[in-house]
Amino acid sequence: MSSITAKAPAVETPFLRLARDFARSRTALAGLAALVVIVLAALLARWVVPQDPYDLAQLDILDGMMAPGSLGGGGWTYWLGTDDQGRDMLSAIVFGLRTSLLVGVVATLAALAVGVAVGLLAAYAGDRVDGLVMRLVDIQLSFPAILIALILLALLGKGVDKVIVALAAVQWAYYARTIRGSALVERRKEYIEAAQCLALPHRRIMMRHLLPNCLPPLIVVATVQVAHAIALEATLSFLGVGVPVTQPSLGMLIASGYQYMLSGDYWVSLFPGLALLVTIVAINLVGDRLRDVLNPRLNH
Amino acid sequence: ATLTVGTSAEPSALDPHYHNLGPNTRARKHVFESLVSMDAKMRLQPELAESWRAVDETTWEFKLRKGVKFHDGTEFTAQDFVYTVCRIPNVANSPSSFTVYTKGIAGIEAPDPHTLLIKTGKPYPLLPVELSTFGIISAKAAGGEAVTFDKAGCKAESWPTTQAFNDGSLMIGTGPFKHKSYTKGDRQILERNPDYWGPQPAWDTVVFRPITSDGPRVAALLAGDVDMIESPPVQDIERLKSAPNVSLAQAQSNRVIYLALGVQDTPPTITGTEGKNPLKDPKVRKALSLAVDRDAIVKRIMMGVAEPANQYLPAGFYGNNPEVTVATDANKAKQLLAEAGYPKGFQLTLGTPNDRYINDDKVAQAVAQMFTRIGVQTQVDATTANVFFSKRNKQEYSVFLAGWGADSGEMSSPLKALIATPIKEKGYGTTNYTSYSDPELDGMLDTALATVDDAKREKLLQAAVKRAVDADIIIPLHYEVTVWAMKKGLSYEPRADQYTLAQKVTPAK
Amino acid sequence: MTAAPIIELDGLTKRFSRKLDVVERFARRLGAAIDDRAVQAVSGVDLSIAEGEVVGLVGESGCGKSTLGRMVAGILPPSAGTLRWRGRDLRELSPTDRYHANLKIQMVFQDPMASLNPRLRVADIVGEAPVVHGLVPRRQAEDYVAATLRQVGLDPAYLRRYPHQFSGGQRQRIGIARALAVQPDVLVCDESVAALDVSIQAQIINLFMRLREELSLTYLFISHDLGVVEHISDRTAIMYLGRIVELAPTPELFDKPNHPYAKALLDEAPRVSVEKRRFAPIRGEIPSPLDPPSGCAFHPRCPHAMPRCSAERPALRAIAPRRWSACHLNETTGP
Amino acid sequence: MLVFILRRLAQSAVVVVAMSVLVFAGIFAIGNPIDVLISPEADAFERAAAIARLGLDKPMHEQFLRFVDSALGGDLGTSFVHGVPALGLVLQRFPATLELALCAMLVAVVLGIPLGLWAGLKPDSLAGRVIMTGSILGFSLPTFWVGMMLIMAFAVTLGWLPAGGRGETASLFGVQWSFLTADGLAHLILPAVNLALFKLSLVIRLARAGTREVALQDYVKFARAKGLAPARVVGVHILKNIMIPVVTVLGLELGSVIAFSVVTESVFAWPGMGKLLIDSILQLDRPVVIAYLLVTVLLFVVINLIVDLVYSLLDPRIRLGGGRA
Amino acid sequence: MTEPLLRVDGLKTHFLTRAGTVKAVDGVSLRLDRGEILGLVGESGSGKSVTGQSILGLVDPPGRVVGGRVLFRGEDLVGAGEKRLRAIRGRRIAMIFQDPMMTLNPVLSIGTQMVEAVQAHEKVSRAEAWERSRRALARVGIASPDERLAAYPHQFSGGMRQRVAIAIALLHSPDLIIADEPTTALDVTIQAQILFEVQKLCRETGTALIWVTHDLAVVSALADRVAVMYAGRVVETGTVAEIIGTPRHPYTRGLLESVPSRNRRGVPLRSIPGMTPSILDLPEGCAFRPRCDRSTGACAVMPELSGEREDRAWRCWNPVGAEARGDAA
Ligand SMILES: Nc1ncnc2c1ncn2[C@@H]1O[C@H](COP(=O)(O)OP(=O)(O)OP(=O)(O)O)[C@@H](O)[C@H]1O
Ligand SMILES: Nc1ncnc2c1ncn2[C@@H]1O[C@H](COP(=O)(O)OP(=O)(O)OP(=O)(O)O)[C@@H](O)[C@H]1O
Ligand SMILES: [Mg+2]
Ligand SMILES: [Mg+2]
Repeated sequence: MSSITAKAPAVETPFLRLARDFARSRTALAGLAALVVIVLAALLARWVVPQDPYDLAQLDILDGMMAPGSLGGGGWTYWLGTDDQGRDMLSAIVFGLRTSLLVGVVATLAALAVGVAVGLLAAYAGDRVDGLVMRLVDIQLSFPAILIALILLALLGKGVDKVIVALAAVQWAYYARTIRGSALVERRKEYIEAAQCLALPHRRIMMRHLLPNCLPPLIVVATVQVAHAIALEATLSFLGVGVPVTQPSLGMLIASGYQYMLSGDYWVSLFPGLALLVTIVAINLVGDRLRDVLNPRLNH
Repeated sequence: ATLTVGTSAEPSALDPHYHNLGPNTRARKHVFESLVSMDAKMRLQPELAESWRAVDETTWEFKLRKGVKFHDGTEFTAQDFVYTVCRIPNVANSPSSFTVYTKGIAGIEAPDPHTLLIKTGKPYPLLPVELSTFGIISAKAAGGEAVTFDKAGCKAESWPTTQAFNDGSLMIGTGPFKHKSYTKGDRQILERNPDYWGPQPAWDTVVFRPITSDGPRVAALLAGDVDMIESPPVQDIERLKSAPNVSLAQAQSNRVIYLALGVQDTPPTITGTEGKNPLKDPKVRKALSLAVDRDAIVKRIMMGVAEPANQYLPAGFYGNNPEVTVATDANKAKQLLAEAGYPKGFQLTLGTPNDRYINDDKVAQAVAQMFTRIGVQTQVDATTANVFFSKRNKQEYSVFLAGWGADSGEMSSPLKALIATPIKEKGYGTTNYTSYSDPELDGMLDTALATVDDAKREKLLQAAVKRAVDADIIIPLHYEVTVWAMKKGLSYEPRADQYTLAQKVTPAK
Repeated sequence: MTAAPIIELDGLTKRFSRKLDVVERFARRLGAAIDDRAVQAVSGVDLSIAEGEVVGLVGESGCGKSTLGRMVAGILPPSAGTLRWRGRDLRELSPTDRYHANLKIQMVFQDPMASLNPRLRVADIVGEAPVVHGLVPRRQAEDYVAATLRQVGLDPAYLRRYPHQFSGGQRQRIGIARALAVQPDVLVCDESVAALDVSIQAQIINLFMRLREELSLTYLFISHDLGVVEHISDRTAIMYLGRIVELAPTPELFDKPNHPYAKALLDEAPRVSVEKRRFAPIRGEIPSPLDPPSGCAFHPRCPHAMPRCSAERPALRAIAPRRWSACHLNETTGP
Repeated sequence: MLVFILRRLAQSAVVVVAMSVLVFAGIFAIGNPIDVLISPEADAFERAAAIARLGLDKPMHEQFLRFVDSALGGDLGTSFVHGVPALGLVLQRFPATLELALCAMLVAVVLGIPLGLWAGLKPDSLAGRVIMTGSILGFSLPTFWVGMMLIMAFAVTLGWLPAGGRGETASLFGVQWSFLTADGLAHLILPAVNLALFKLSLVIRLARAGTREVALQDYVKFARAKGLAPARVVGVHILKNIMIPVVTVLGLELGSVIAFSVVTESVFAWPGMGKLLIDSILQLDRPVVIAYLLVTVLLFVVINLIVDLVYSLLDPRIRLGGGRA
Repeated sequence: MTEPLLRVDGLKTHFLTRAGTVKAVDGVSLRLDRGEILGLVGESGSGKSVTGQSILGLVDPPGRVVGGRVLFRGEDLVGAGEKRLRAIRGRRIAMIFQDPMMTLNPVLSIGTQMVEAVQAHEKVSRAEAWERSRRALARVGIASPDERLAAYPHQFSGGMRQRVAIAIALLHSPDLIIADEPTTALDVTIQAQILFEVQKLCRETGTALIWVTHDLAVVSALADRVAVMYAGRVVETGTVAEIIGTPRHPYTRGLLESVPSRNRRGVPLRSIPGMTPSILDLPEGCAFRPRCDRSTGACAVMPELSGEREDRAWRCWNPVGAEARGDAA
């Protein structure tokens, strides 16, 4: 009985298993592929598009409002047309994507970091700390994000950094609550008791045992929240608070192109809109699939 | 017949004295009239006063129209004017009252119910113009038959509240329309005043609907929800022109869009100059003015619906100086910069509102492009008007873009407000946030504003505007053009003061 | 008994209560029926365990077995009472000593899946604590873990695997290896075989017995399965609603239970036998610890209940050498 | 329940206090409302007079104390811009927003639950996949962009529906409502759909997730083992269980619908509270912003109480549980 | 021999999962006479529950009955339409599940859940259905049934809930009750109460019972006959006395020997080595082969179920006691 014979299945890390499960959905794979392309394009923006739309010296209003496919003064073709400032829409979209993604990702990460720290602490410390923190979270959550963001941004002024701060400020509570929820569940599991019984330091239990087991659902939430943050930034830019006009995000591009919708110069708003749409859908597809893959209840 | 108008902004209140603001005045002009009014070209016209003249340097005599009835049937008399002037400083919570226009009045006498003798403290040529800004309310309806004018403040038991106008109870004027109903944020409904003294308007009912977003406003017209709209966005004008059942009316407005260059000792938004303010150097200012291609802006950003400006009021307005010109020459600009010791330029942040003037932030971006091209790397700080005006008023911009509409329709208005040295007592420099001061120019204004003779005054103003433009402190960009779009079959004489007046809208002959 | 017992519990009590927050206190002022809802999970348990002994703890769901086990293992602090480790009150020990004492008592859990961190490899699950506590240098951790795994009958080749790649029985072995890795003297086994199939259960029970021999371990063996307890333990304690109602050497207890509850429990447990039998259940339900009956907690269900039983709680008394029981009947019939 | 109400009230009080401080400080920091409000022709005297009239010359803490003082007396101040009591201004706009939000919710629930049930019962069917993909789309589209597209499509290109505004209203309980007239209803459709889209996706997802989970429960199998018809199993046993999370989330979301109506109202020129808020923020009309916040917070409290009542109707475990933590 | 009440013939239920086809039930045959109690025992995952659910066509996708017959009073339920099955479920064959916390819908009152069960099969008024429910509750020993009917499941203890489930099963006096480990989650004393009620009811009503469990002790005390399952197949069947007294399959014997109370105190238990195989990759031939101490080359071929009688059979090439016939193991 001391030797237990069983065919040893190939060592399979949870990550590999996840990847395999993930790949089973073709839509999700398509989403992932789109996302990779988008992220790469955004990262390599300077090299993939002809113009730096944030550099005013490269713009010429005489090239403004050209229809897609027009030949511009710079000698290259504006495949997606130009806006009123003579920005090549393709370049503007890629750079706008970069700004939007940056805002979405950084804001989400910041909110995640704060939320995780607070939520984990609340769950692990319990009692008073928990009560206090959670009341705070409740209060924050009982107020719609867009209003708080609106007021905060009106306060903070314009700028990518400020948008990030505002979005992080409205999102952290959400993570705090989510992670507290799962941490409370996990904390009751026996492996945490086992760790306590082994007299492991609290910090270690929190970081090495509790956190990794609470994180997966949060990662799903976070991916979806990135999409949300991007949409929210777009909305805020649309409402006139948000990023600076000379460094337009996708939302800003849509908003400034909005006025050309009716006049038939559709490209100024439509293409950024489609780019935003594809980005958000891709993120959501990936997030959705992750949710399914990570949900143990539906897994077997 | 009913006329439905989609307006671009809503009055903040129906009280004619509550808020000195375009939409409020537009709403007021349908129900309440003033002694004097302006026509579409902003020339003075008799309204409740049939005629007026300056008796001496400081006394004006107004002959009032006889037989004019308020909507409640009482007759209009001099007392109504007295009461109105008395009430104006006594509007509770008014964020911006009309006292600017009444405080020149030192005394009022009414030798008979249809004659007014108005005294001013000093010579005051603009008095008739200023009397055109506010509407006259019924003293009787407000219980003010006994109120008498007192420079230090009139006495009355109580003054009508703004609420009383909003709920319609005091909406009793002499105008061509009677107020019928008002739902804030949604619509104001007016009815023809059958007893109106002047020509009867063509409409039995007029509905004003605020549709503040540009797109929906145009869409509402195209969809036939409204018959007429104010200020369709410039980019839609081509489309509207080609629409089969829409006609347009457009006129140059009294509003100039300008760049203001600050000459503070330490420039708030200029870097790369070791703390010095390059704008103190007239050459640099000239260079910036030369850098701006006004035609390009008008053509590309304003879609041709604007006119390049070379001074602060377009030709045809009182005080416009045909000899003043501005030029565009990027090479010259670069050369001037080099001469001034900035061959590599410097960095500059240009402040602009993004929701105040037509395409304001886009114009600013275009200007930034042009500045950048001569070597002055320019960032644009576009914010909502609330933030922008607060920052600007604290002089937090070295260069900003703004606009000025001369309500009086004459050149003294922009000169006095934008470039004259701020002097509280004279009301000079109220909007001068550049720290610029030119005592000689102030002197020229002083003289002009004390000259009651119109022809003489115009000459003086023309000289002053030349001096002002040449200083390149307030660089004119373009004059906005006001556009109305309406169903085919309607016609409207476009107005320089931008008001949409239903009584002037007529079904085409 | 000769040497000082390795563990001694003296009036050990655990109460779970939730403090009311401001709002709730205010609401109570307003007359809302809100109580603090204290659960007395374990009340005044006295028990001593000798070195090398296996004490079984039996009782029905919710009677406080796990809570008691957790207090012994140092996971839960007691609300009252003392816990002595080799004769010394744990609270009086210096922090380092206390921490060493805590390490010496380890626990093996019920759910083989939930008790293993799903995101750690076996090597880390078993090796983490010894390395953190400096029992083995990090570099030798792998060998140490391999040796421990071998001890519990697992192939060290599994070192790099994750818990989900094991069967239930193997997972339980990993759990045991984790406990053994810090070289404990006492194992608290809380339903450690309850989740396993009969055939696997037997393997694990054998493993426990072998380890006891090899490592001279002491066990507090918690189970609701009477057969298992009977098989493995030297002495057995029967708990009902937070209290020990009977404590005796296992053979004697199973032969001739004294407390009526112990009797009912032993009678009603089905045994594998060839005959069909008729069940004749004790009436009533297990009361809630939120709202325990007065006096003897068993009196509402006891066939021998007397008026006294509902008024006065019987104390746990010696009724024979090494036998204790908490029942008023013992007094009327004499010791 | 009492505890719950008290806790909500306490929380809301904190929200109101915190938000008013924030708004006070915020608007103080953004700028002086007078800079926006005053006529450009006004001179320095008139400026000073206006500032004094609005009480803006006092230091911030003093303004705040004055506000608190009168707020406790029920007066939230007078709008800087409109010169009328701020609360009245907000309340007057309230029905329009409420109408819009409720319509949107209705659309979301009426369409979302059946679709979600379907997708949950047949997760692998084509319809199920289409519904889910559709819901991701609905989830992803930014509200304002959808609004624009709706206007483009249905108002401008097709000309079926009006582009904006509230249309004709009729009075009920002394309040003007759009849904009572055909014209009003036509005006209501596009904004309501616009606002509903996101919630619709949310409801679909909630309902689907709930259904998938509930369908696996033993009690569903037990219900089938009793010989119940599928209609009863789905319509009673599953539906009632999934309604619990749906109702909870929808309750919370009604708040966000009202908040998001800010966007929809801007796009569709819908004269509701949201538009008023945006305008007021833009004009630094502090009393109105605060009154808006107060009204919304109160509204949230009421909604939450209602949700809780519904909740306890749906879930007996809550009903008798006394105070809920 | 008369036609039995239920006859399961070569039943196969497979789950088509991502990882492959799970042959959860792979050729199970059972028979059950009226009034008889059959214990179905086996380790976790051996297919007991799936067998029970397959009889009533209650297997959820991705599971599907892929072969065999379920003859209930001569009618094959495998081919029967959903409508026909619905008429049988709850009325002729009732089912009770393992977890009493989960079998009752938490948001519906007990009364609702009982009344709907009555009305699903009979057109009776609500009042009458209510009355029937009251009587059913009384029969399983629940006092003040009116109050109880208005209550919700969370207001009941586990044992009470299980009794409610039994009462629901009794509503239509079914011919057969399939009870899937109904006492596993309960405490000893509560389990005894349930077993007591069930025994009494079967005696009184003559309802046949399939009692699914992994607890040999319960089966031995309750059942008439036992079927032992291993990896989706019945490996041995017989009367309780035969199974407990003279097990023929090595697995059955191993199970019995692993039970602690049948061993001497403190002596190592005789245990079955190895672990329960994954149903996804079973060895060729006899699934028990790798753990069996009696396996021979012959075991590479799946043995048939054979024995003395139809209801005393085993699936083994080298049955226990084959060397010395008649000798009890
Ligand atoms: N953290 C806790 N908070 C509140 N009550 C608790 C807590 N832990 C346990 N209890 C309560 O204490 C009582 C005893 O619980 P315990 O887990 O010790 O019982 P047990 O005998 O181990 O039961 P089981 O056999 O079900 O494992 C139970 O009523 C339980 O509800
Ligand atoms: N929905 C499903 N999908 C895939 N496999 C399943 C499903 N349901 C059951 N199985 C598999 O079928 C096999 C038999 O399961 P079943 O539930 O019948 O076992 P059991 O004997 O009742 O076990 P237990 O004693 O744990 O209840 C198991 O291997 C299980 O993994
Ligand atoms: Mg326990
Ligand atoms: Mg089962």
